[in-house]
Amino acid sequence: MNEERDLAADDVAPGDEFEGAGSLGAAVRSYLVGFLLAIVLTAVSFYLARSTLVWEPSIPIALSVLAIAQMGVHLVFFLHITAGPDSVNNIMALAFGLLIVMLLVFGSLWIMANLDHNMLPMDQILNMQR
Amino acid sequence: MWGKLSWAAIPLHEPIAIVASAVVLLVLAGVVGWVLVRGHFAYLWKQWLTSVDHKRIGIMYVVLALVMLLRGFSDAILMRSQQALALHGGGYLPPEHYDQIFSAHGTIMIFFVAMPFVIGLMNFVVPLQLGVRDVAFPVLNSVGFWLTAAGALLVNVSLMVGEFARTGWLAYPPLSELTYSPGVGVDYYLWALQISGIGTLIAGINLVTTILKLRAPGMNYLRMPMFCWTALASSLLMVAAFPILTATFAMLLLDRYLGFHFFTNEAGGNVMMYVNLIWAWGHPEVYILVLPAFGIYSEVFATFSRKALFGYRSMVAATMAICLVSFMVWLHHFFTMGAGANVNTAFGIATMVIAVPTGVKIFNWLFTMYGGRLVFATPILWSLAFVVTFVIGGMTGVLLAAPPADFVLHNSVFLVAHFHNVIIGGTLFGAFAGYTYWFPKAFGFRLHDGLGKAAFWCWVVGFYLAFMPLYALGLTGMTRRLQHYEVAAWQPWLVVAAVGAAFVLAGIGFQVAQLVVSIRRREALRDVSGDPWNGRTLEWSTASPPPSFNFAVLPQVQGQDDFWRRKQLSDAALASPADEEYQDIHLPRNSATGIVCAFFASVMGFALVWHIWWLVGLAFLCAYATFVKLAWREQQEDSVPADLARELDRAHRAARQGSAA
Amino acid sequence: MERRMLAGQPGPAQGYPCRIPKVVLATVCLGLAACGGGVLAPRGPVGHAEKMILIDSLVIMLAIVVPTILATAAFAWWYRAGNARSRYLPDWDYSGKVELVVWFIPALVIILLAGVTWIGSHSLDPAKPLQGTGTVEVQVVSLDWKWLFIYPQYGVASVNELTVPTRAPLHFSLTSASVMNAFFVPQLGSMIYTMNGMVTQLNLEADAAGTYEGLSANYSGAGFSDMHFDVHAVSAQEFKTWVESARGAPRRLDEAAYLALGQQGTSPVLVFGSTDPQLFERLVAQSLPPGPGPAAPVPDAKQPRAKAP
Amino acid sequence: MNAVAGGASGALRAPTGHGKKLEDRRTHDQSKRIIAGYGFWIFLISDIILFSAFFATYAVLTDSTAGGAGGRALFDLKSVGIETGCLLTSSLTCGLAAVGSRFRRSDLFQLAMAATFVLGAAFIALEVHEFARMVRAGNGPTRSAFLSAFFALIGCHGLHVSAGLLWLLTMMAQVRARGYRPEILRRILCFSLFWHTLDIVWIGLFSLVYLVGVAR
Repeated sequence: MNEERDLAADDVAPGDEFEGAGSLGAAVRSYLVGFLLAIVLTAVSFYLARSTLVWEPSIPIALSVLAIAQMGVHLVFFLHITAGPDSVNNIMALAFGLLIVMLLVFGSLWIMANLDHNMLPMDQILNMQR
Repeated sequence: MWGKLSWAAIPLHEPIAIVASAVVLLVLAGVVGWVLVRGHFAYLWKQWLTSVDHKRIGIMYVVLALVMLLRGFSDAILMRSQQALALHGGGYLPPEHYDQIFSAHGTIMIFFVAMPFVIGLMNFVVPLQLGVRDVAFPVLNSVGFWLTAAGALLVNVSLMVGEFARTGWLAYPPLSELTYSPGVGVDYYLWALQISGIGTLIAGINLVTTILKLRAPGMNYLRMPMFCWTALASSLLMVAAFPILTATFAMLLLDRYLGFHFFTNEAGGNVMMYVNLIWAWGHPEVYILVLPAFGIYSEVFATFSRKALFGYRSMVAATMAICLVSFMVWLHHFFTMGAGANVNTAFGIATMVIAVPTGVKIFNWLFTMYGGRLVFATPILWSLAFVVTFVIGGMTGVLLAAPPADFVLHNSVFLVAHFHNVIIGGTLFGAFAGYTYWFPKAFGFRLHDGLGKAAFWCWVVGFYLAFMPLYALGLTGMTRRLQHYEVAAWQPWLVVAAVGAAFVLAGIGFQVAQLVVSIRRREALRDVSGDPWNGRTLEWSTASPPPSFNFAVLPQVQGQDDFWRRKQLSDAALASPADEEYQDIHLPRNSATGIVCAFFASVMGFALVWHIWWLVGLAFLCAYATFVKLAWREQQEDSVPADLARELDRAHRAARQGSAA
Repeated sequence: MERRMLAGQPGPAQGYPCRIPKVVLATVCLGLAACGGGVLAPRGPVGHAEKMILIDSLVIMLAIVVPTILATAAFAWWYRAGNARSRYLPDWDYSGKVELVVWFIPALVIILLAGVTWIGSHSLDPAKPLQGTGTVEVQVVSLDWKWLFIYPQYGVASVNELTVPTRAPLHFSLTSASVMNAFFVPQLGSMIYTMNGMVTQLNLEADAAGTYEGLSANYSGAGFSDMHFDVHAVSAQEFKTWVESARGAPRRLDEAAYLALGQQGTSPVLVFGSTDPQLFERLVAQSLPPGPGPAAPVPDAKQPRAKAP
Repeated sequence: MNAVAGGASGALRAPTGHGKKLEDRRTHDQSKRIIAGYGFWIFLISDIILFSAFFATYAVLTDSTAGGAGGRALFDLKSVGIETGCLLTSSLTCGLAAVGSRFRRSDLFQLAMAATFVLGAAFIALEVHEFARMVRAGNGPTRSAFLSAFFALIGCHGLHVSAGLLWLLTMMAQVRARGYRPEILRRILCFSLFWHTLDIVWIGLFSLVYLVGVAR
């Protein structure tokens, strides 16, 4: 492994912002942009949930995508996580965490749905009586 | 005022429990009395109990593990003797008591023996191997240790006040729900593990941060010793898996305390979700335990073969592969719950896939020996026994990973034999190897070799005698956790297993003797070089026991096995640094936060078990106040002057030169 | 064991009393079979298949495990420090060839085993019906701490004893009145969990007459050790006779009888001549209460009865 | 040995690696800040996994209403909308507080922290009010597995926010009493990470629990 990259990765703590935002005004502005984006995304989500604009069965998907987008906004503008080389370690940790979250949530849903599916349905129990 | 607690909670009518409690209390009183009378308390408090030195905390973890090993093993003796006698309802333990014993045995051995043992070794060794002065969060490290100890304390209090769970070590509902377990046993279990679980999480976070963020200059990832890699993988798993356990237990607690319906038989509760979640934690847990042991074997094989570890990069890849895949296999613990063939197959095959990197590791250890110069000290004996034992355990594990085979072997004593095969043969042998290997580093003298070998042979023989019969019994259909049975043909096998347990007892006896004898003859066993095994990694480059700051000057790492490499070069490579390179060293100041917080956590756990609500609130407030007080502390660090560091360092270097000559 | 002898079971049971078998694997297998019962003495197609898979997998793995163990011993001995004839290669820590082989050997073994597992899991899925006609339905209920078997086709039921015809597919629908258990007849094959509010399924078949041991394989509380039962596999004719005689039994399995059975405790073998046909369905739908557990506080000092004032 | 080949082989002249240079460039406090931030980041990831376990349980148990009401009948989107507004705005004010501490502007810091506290407390008050309404209507957590999972999931978030409020007050007091010391700045960094993460978790909750629950 390249020594330089390896140790350069230590440069930034998560949540810290070292480039740009050199002045108070610039720092505040970045938070305001993030806030506006978040408000817009939230409003769209709330609107979609009760609207008929989107094909109904796809609403949960649309809401999930909007949620992911908004989480991204928060990560970038509030937590200052970037794809830059200075936060490789932060991103790696986050990716590991997300992988576990996905495994746990989708794994559980898959397993539990399959178990439910394999249980004997009530109508078959009724059939046995005959 | 005192909730559910009353004098009836003390098991006066149960001779075994009351005698055991009395013995424990007497020993405890004896130790405390000795400390007070001899005036050791101030030393103990200042140097150990409030210490935030990772080495001292590591040692205290191992002490906790060894003490709890005695407790957990006495449970094992009771179980093996009960089963040896229990044909047609024989035996001496009633089901209520026997059921508590096997539940306590599993809980203690996993959470309070295996976990503290490996965490203790990692705590002690990892910063030394990385060439740094401390872990990332020294005070939190102490908090983590003491919370683990608080959990252990609660489990043992249940022996004397109330009862322990009678549900098995994973407390499957609905048996563990209030309807079927109305006593306090399950509550002891849950609160003890919640408290120690927080401790484990802290330890995991601390180690991950230490390894990723604090390394000696030049110590890049692919120069880290193998043990650091496995410690990283294991700690990552702790961070990822323990929150799942916390959430699962929180749900069961809500069911029991507030009438929620997660896993009850009423109102739509679903027990299968508990089983699913507990194993989503439970399987990674197995690798949390065994990965550090793999790291220890890697160090031991390389050191005692006088050779670099074979296939280092393969080993790293295998370690990280195991770390990830271990999170994708948990369903194999409940193939027989009724999932369909596709799900069963997917998880069965994912499980078998883990055998590939594990197999690679085994072969790499073999080739590490190839072309070596093997010195048969005790650590490598444990490692050789591990290879033989673990491949057998791995084989039976792959058998159990095939759903059609699991359908007839699940929950049988075949399964019991399998996991003891991998946990004793894998984790415990590794922990013993590490204990013997790093003991001289920790205390400056070696453990007695002859007694160590005697202990080793007793353990190995005892292990095979105790568990091979269980494989056979499992194939005849004997299921686990039986308090008595009617099949006469089982009894001879169970008697053999009990004899095996007696051998293990002898092994433990030799270990105790080894410790006592070694301490008494410590001058004869003294190692002044700091490098008694001709080691390869940085921990052997400093004095034994290492000074509080580990390294007077941080090593400049230029390759793998840096210390070995320097030893091969020349005397100049080992020469002491120039005067100006020694600088003042800042070390975190000791803090009582850990032990005080853990005290209040124990009180809170006890109060929760017995529904003493005012005490719960009070203990919580006190714990919080302790933390705020820590935050308000004026002086965070103590400093070691450069002169002192230089003096100590030069003295050690001179001693090493002297012992080499 | 005596009970097993009663049914005039042919073959292996006569090897009893069991000698302690020799260390050799084959002898161990034979010895275990001779001990009667068990997974290695199957008496049905499911059990046979599972035993085959078990032994196949074991042999496949032994082919690599045994050489590994021997190599460990050999390397350790040959490269001991005192052996002047062995070569010392302190810097030999990498070989591309060896690495490749080292990854390939376990991978190939696992691919082979994974294939066996894939096919085996699908063909031996406990929920998959077996070939054949005249399937006998059995509804199984685990209670604290006894087993209830209901034969919906015949309107009879029994406790702690299961009678089935040989050479006919058996379809079990299983549930629990209280805590989890696992229904397991080692000589017939697969086990499966029983859980309250769920119905798991299991398909088995007995191909030889005899009496086999059945048990609960999932710990369920104080009376767990007593949750074993006899499975009588009898000819079709004898099964008919048994059903007729069962119908003559005076007991009726209705709600009251079920609630009585649900109390914690063990039970002798019982036969019910008639049943409430809705019973199993109501139990599964949870319109019957689950087993009460230790509802009446056991006079046990460890469970505090009253609050201290 | 591979790593040696890659590095400066052999020579043992004093510090060559970039590590030493970086060590010099970064001050003691800067590197401590990075370490503390990273450790807390790892903790937050473990916390997210904790939430995901509760969430998985909720997702599995959504239909286990035991004959009782489901999400569509129970969730009040107006109240959820206001709660969301509070928490979102508090994320902004928390960010402003971090900026205030960075530029040593105590007025900004204290004001923004106070605003964060008020918004967070309003969020908790609304949530408690919602819970009380549901419990009064007979839809408490003991009604069904679905409601158990719902209360546990949302309640777990609420507990986190409450703990955050306690922490927030402690930080305000510390800054007042001690000023911007490095260790206090580290704690402010961790606190703001914590607060923003709770907001991210809430995004998941209002989208996947409330909105999807109503849309289903």
